[in-house]
This record gives sequence, C-alpha cells and structure tokens, in this order.
Amino acid sequence: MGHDIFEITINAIKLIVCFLIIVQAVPVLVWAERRGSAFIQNRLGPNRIGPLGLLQLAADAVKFFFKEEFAPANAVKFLYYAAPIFALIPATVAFAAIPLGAPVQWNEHIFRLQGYEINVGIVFILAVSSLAPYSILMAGWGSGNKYALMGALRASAQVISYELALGLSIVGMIMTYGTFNLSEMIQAQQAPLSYSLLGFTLPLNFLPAWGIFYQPLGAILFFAASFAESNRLPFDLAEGEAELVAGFHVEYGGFKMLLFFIGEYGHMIVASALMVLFYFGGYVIPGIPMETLNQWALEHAPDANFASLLAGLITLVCFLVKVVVFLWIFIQVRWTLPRFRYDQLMDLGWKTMLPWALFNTILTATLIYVAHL
Amino acid sequence: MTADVFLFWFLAIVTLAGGLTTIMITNPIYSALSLAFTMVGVSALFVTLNAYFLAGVQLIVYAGAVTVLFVMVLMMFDLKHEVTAFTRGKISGMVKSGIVAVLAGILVGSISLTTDIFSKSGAAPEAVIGGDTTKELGKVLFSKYIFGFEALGILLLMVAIGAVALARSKGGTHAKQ
Amino acid sequence: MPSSDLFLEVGLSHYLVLSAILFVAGMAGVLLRRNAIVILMSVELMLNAVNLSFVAFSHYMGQMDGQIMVFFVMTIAAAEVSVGLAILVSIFKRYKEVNIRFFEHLKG
Amino acid sequence: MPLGGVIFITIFVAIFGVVILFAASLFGTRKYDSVKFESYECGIPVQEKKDTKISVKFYLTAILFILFDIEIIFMYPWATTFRDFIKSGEGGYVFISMLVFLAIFIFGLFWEVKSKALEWE
Repeated sequence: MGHDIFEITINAIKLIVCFLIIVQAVPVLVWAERRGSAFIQNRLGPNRIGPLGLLQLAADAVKFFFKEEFAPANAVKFLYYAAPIFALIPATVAFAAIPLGAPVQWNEHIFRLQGYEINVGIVFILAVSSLAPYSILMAGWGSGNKYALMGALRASAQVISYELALGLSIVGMIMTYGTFNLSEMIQAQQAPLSYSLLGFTLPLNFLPAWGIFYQPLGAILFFAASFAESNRLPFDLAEGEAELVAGFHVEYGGFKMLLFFIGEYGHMIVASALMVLFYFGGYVIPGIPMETLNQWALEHAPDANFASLLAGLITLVCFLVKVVVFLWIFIQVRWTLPRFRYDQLMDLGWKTMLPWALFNTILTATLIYVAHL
Repeated sequence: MTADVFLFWFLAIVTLAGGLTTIMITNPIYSALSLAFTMVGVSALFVTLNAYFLAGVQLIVYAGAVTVLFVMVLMMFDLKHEVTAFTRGKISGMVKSGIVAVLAGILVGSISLTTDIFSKSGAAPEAVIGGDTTKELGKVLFSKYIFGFEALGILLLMVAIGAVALARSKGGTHAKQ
Repeated sequence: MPSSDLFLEVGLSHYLVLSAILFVAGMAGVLLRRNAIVILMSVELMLNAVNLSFVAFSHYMGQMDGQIMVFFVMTIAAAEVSVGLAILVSIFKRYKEVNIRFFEHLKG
Repeated sequence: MPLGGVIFITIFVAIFGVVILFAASLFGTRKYDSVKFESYECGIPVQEKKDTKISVKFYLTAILFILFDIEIIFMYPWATTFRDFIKSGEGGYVFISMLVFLAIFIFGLFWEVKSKALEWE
C-alpha cells in the first residue's frame, strides 16, 4: 500500500474516503430522485423537513435506525445477514479503482486521487462487478421465500446476460486506446479530435478526443447495459412488484434494506464514473488541457505542493460534475420509461445488444486496420 | 517479514481454508460459496505473481461465471437435506484417505527435492517477469498459440450446442413433478 | 532451502506446495464426497491448483507460456462444468437424484 | 502493489456492515408474534416451497453466459495488442485469425437464436 508510514496512512484514508463517498452519495441521490421524480410528475416531493426537504435524509436515516430487528423463521440466518453486507463490497472495491482527479505531487510522494492504481483497471472493475450476483443469490436463498428466490434467479440471470453486452461493448474502446489502464485512457483523451483514414486527416480541433466521438455505438451499448447491471428501471425486473412483490429483498427491512440500496446506488455511481472515464474524457476539463490548468494553479498557489493539490481538487470537482450529469440521466430514465417484460429484456440483451456489440467490435477493428494501411 | 511475504502467507491460509471448507462442509450451497471464496483467493495469489490480467480472468470466469452456475443449479435443485454427504463404508473411506495422504506426501516431497534444480538451472530473480505482463500475454497468444486459440473457439461452440441439447433432453424445459 | 528462510522468503516452492495441497484437497473431495455437484466443484478446485502452479512457474521461469496454458485450462474447465452440469440436470430432472452411487445403476 | 489496498477496503467494508447491522439491532422496538416470522405470502397461509417450479431457462442462460463470456475474454488481449501487431507488420494475420474466431462466435450466437434456446415464453 505504500513505502513508508505516511504514504500508508494517506492511502488508507483515501480508501475510506472512497467508501464514504459512496455511502454519503446515497441519501443525496435518494433525495434527488424523490425531488426529481416529483418535478417530472408535476408534484412537490418531500418539502416539509428542512430547506427543500433536505433534512428528509437525516430523518430517513433515523427512521431506518429504529426499525425492528427481525429475520423470518425459515430464513437461513447466516446467508440472510451476510447478503446485505456483501452487497456493499463489489461497488466499493470497483469505485476505489477509478481515478477521480489528477495525481497530487506532495514533495517526493505522488498521491493519485483514487483508492489504488491498477494497471488492468477495466478488467479489475469488470471482475469485481461480476461478483455482484452472489449477494443477490445469497439474499434470495437466505430469505427462505419463494418470491425472493424467483426474484434472485431473475435478477442474476439478467445481470449475467447483460454482462456479456457490457463486456463486448468496451472491446472496441480498448482497441481504440490499446490499454487496460484507466489513467492512460484519460491521457489518450486529452488531445484534440482528429479522424484519420487512408492517409486523409480530418482535424476537428475545437473538440477533445473523447471516446464518444470514436465509439458512439459502444457508448450507447455500454450505458444501456450498465442500466441493466445496476438493476435500474427500465431493467428492474428483479423487483417487478406485480408478480414478485419486491424481488430478492422482499424479506428485508431497516438497515439491511438500506445496505442493499447503497449497493444498488453504488453500482449506478460506478457505471456513471466509467461512462465519464471511457467516453467523456475523465477528470480533464473540456477545452482546458492539463498543462494550462497546472500553470494556472502554480500562479495562484503558495508553492508547488499546494498548486498540485489545487489542480487535483479542481479536476476532482470536474469529474464529479460529469458523474452527476450521468446520475441525473439514470434518474430521468427511471421516471420516463416503463418496465420491460422479462422475455423482452432477455431478447434485448441476447438478440439485439450482443449482435450490435459484435458489429461494433468488427467495425472498429476494420477501421483501425484500414487506417494503418 | 516484508509486506509481500505477509501477503503470501495470509492469502495461502485464506485459500486453503476456503478449499478445505469446500470439501468438508455438508451443505452444498455453502460448499459452492466457499469454492467462490477459494477462487477469489487464487486470483489474489495470481496478483502476487504479477499475472494481473489472469487474475481478472480468474475472477470473471471462475468466481463470476462458473461458481454462479453452481449456486444457481443448487438453488434450483433445492438440496437442503443431504444426510449422507460423504461416502459410506469405513474401510473404503480409510483407503481413499490413505491414497490422498500418500499422494500429498509424494507431491510435497518431490517439490522440495526438485526446487533446487529449478533455482539453479532456471531463472535468477532478475529474469522474473515484472510489471505489465498483459501485452506480452496477448503477443504470445496471438502468434505462437494462435491455433490453440481457434481450436478453443470451436470447442466452445461445440459445448454451447451440446449443453443446449442436453438441457432440453426429455421433459421439456420444466422440472418434472 | 534452509529452514530459517521458510517463513521469511517466499519462492517457487511455496507456491508449488500450496498448489499441491489444494490439488490434494480437491482429489479428496472427488474421492470422498457423494454429491455429484460437489464432486464437480472438487474437480474445479484441482484445476485451480494446477493453474496456480502454472502461473508460479511462468513467473519464476520468466516465460509467458505458463500463463497461456492457464487461459486454456480455464476454458476447458468452463466447458467441462457446462457439460457436466447439463448432464446432472437432465439426470436430476428424471430421477431426482444427484448421489454419485446412484449413477452406477444407470443403463442404456 | 494494490492488493493490500483491495484487501484492506474489503475487510473494512465488511466490518462496517457488521457493526452497522449490529448497532441497528440494538435499537428499535421488538414486538414479535408468530405471524410476523412467517414468510411474506400476500396474506394467504404460507405454503411449503418444496415444489417451487423453476424454469431450466435460468440455468441454460447461465451456461450460455459462461461460454460466450470466455469468448469475450479472449478478445481482450487481442484488443490491447492489435495496434502493436499492426505496427510490427503482423496486423493482417492477426486480423484474419480474429475474424475467424468472431465468425465462430457469430455462428454460435446464430445457432442459439435459431434453436430457440434463448426464447423466454
């Protein structure tokens, strides 16, 4: 984790902060979702407690805390309690691998604004998120309820089906950048945009070389698949109320329910962050290269350490703003589209998105090959 | 004791505990979950050996796919009450355990006898692959082992067809009552 | 290898011994368990142990071939599990039984 | 090595979860009766879940997922090294061999769709 005690301490703090970001984002997102849905549906939403209903979050937390502790009689106790705890882990571990801002240079130490730097970042994040079905299956089996079990099987079948489309849709992107490393991807997206094919070059200098301009189809597929991965509407078949009551967490309440919520919103945050990273330039401010920003920070800070810290914080804010935009799209979509039927969902995953992702891969490979002839 | 050594012993103990739980515990669901735990441990051991990409693949394929399949099948079968998890028959059980113990002894003994050969003939610590092995892996896979790669593609196709055929044999898509 | 270094210096033989123990554990599972699904799991455990020794050799010998082999082994393991479980499911659908001793009586 | 960090955060989150569930269990009213412990069943008496029919489709989907997942994993090393191969002049060879692999993939997918293995009635 580091070479000396200072570095180890800072790294441990960073990891805990990453976790707290996810935990703290959830009440804010829940509030945004309730206000946003009210706005979309021409209602008021929570507005009684505190300014704009903001204290509703605290009230909810207190309410959850005083809920009765209880497990159904025919539950498998160990799995029943382990499932919500395990629901937190994949999202947190994946989120900690995402670079949130430019690295900060403090004397001889370099601190990256991320939990840990992993040189096969994408594979790591995919691998960790592929562990998510366990929590669902444990909850479904542990509850000892047939609705929970049905919901868990549906949810995990959905998650693994869309994992295929998710995994395949980023192959083209990996090919474009030629790396698995997330930091190198951000580096690659800083240059101005230019298309080159068969010796001709079309410079579009007013646009940054973001992945979305090279991989529009891949970006759409990735974003759609990540909706399904985080069990959000229109893909929330796991908890189709009409036929399955609440899916795999029907027997859960209080803080156990809240932990599932944190896991679900955590997946949403990771998906938005990945979207920003892969296709929208990461933490770099559009139009302002990192050199300009560093120069500006040097002029406005007392010394190099603080200048680096300032630049890091600005990029962090920029990254969070971009992520918030995508989180809002998640919320907007949830309150706009109706739910699929289960067979439609599976058809979309296997027969529509997978072939299109394949097409995207072949097209990208062909274009890259032709461009280098 | 450096951090790397500590990490190895930690992971070794964790992985072994997972592996032993898999074969000792009588409830198959717990067996499958501890198998997943073992897979995660092995993947972490791959990371200590600098095989980053393989560690990720191990997680995706084994922990994220194969063991999920096990868990799903077990949940479908609903095998909660399994009275006889282990083989009956004391003598045959003893014979089998004895065979296993002998094999363990032979393996460990042969490893401790032959490691000197490897450390002398083979690589000095400098030759150990360090850093990013992912691109290297891709280069070797797509030049030297390209035929095996295509053959595996065919194999997977065959297995997909065979598994579908098997799953639908007799009795349609629903379990018989 | 001197015994004082046994715990302080991790080398190839450590990984090999670990992999051997895992392999033997898997083999014990195959021999001693009766549930056919658990037997398949034990086979997976054995394959994992082999993978570990492949990667260890690859690392300490400085060659990539071991890692490629692991790739292939993983594929074959997944194929084996798919077919194995498909067979088990179709047997279970007919006879409601996964005991390995029961399979001896299957004929024709 | 990032592994220490991964293990640290995993254990931290697990401990956090345990602590918070334990703390929450200390508060709250407790008024139990036998009905409360029954599984949720829409108001009717609980039925034994012995004969829960679960479609084999779920498991078939999982099998097909494993097989296609591995094929996708195989594309990852190719995707990272494709540009390097083009630079070293072996691009055409690798491109063709990958197209063959993709053709096998597409044939498999086509066959699964054709054989109605992916049909959810």
